[in-house]
Amino acid sequence: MLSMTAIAVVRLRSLFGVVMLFGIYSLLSALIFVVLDAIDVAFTEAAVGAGVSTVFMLATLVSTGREEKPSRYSPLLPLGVVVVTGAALVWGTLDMPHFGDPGNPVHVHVADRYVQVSPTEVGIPNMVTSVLASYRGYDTMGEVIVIFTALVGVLSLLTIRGHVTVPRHRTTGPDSRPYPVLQVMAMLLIPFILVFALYVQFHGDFGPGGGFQAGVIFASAIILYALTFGLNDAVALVPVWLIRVLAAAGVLIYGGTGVVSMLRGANYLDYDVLAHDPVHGQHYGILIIELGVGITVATVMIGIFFAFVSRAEGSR
Amino acid sequence: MVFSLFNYWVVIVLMMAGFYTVIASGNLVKKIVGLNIFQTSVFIMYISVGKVIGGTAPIVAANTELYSNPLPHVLILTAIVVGVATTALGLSLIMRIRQAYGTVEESEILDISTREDEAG
Amino acid sequence: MLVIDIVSGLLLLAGSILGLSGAWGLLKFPDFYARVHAASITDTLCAACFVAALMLQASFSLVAVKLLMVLLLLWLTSPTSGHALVKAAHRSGLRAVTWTPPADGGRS
Amino acid sequence: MTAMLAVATIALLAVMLMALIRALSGPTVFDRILAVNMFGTKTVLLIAVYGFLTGRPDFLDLSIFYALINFIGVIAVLKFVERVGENDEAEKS
Repeated sequence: MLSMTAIAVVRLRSLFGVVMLFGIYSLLSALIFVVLDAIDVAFTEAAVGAGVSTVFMLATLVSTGREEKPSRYSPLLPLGVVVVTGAALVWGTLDMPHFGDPGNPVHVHVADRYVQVSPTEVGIPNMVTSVLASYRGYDTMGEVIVIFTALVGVLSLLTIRGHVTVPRHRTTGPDSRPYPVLQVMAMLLIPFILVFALYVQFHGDFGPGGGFQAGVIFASAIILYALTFGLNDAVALVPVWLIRVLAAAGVLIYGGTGVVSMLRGANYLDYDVLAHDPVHGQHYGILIIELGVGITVATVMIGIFFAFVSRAEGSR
Repeated sequence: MVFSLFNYWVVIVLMMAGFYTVIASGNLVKKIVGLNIFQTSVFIMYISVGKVIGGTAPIVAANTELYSNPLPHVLILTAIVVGVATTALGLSLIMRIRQAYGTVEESEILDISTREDEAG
Repeated sequence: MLVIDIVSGLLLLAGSILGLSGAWGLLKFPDFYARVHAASITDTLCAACFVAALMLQASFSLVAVKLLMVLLLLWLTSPTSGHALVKAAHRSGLRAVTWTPPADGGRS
Repeated sequence: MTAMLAVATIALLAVMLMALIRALSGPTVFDRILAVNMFGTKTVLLIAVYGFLTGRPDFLDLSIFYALINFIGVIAVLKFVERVGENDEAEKS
């Protein structure tokens, strides 16, 4: 782990192909998360960092050009600032708790309760999911709304053009034949990816996974489709209005669950009352809001991807 | 004992690398990459704080007693997804900037806008 | 049990050696197409060795099925991406260097 | 057996290191993509091996997923590199 992190730092010195190296960097940090026992986080980081955000950055590069011009300012001043700040931070860490010590302050407050009680109280083995969806349901709802807002922001900045008019010569010219092998492969893989996304979505209670990861996986299937068959086909498959409606629907499912539990006489997002006994209620609640999260994340990612690519195509 | 603080130093090195990229690079896309690296360093810090030596992933399994702390995992899980959403927003702003100014270099944008101010 | 351990150990060793040789080729070969050659050919067999070794360890369970899925995916995706890569490189006008050994017999 | 798994882990790390060097130095963009691809497949294997090393092989979902993401990533990079190349040529001509 340590050596690999050091390599990740070396990577930063390269000026060209930064984005591609950023993909590697994400994979590396996801590996570090695996080593540090954070399986769910590794899942998300791999999906988001190595998959989706690399694709977004690439799409941006297409429309902005990929050469970086040398800065006119001397790099010495920022370097100095960085070194001084870093030194101050290192000095600060001398008082920090030691790595892996079970007596760390973070481990003595509510975490114990999560670890000890959640398997019986919420009744699902994956503590990350139970903390995410049940104990800290408000936080997660806030995050979902942030993501939804991001989609709104991106869509208001960049419009998705339903039918990109690709110039004729690009589609028929000898240099832009589609990759037949790739298309066959994509056709084989996409159903598998979709099934896998559903598995991750609904198996999230028992193993690593959950709405966030499943949403990204689902989106990545659509992204693969758009990459191999062209944007127009993908937009035909998942129309823009569907993205808008479903993204809002996901947030509504989440919020609606809270309202339902209020109507049944409990606090907002308290799932105990959703079924006859609390553990079942928790199960239903988590399943439903994870579904909401999954729908929102998937549609938001697809929407942002469409917006980026249609902008990139339109800029030519 | 010094070695047991190593994780923080790794985090700091990453953080400073991201910070340096943000302030020293004039290219807006590069700045976003720098921000992402900075962000990742914070993620690693949270997760490494949550690690318990001898513990295992916080999913209940037979014959394991000690688990790592699930709370940082949850915080970072959502933070990553929010991070990509904000990254996407930033990138789309960059695309608009490129459309408005024809460049994504900070210094050139400043030149153009000062020229416009003088002209207008 | 012992035999299984030995066999899977040997498979792991073989996989490691294959992977290392592929990486060595990736580093040392003179041009892009040679590197693709080194990397993608070793990739599949290396993956197969590792997965087979782990499957022997896992016995028959969901884990073994998942390993099989990993293997199938790698077998499907890795050659495909290699193919697409070479095709894209070829299209973009990258040509193999006609590498001729220098007359003095030394490495250039 | 644990020793063999550890040896395999170290070998995989070495392979990843070499791939990383190629990705950092690679003269053409395709070299980098190739290195990234190799890096990805080795990551998949490494996660599988690591799962067995720590005795919790439930996490193979993760490596299945890495294999997928790796593929999608490489395809995406290829597509966009082609487009950027076209743009560059268009600007030149």
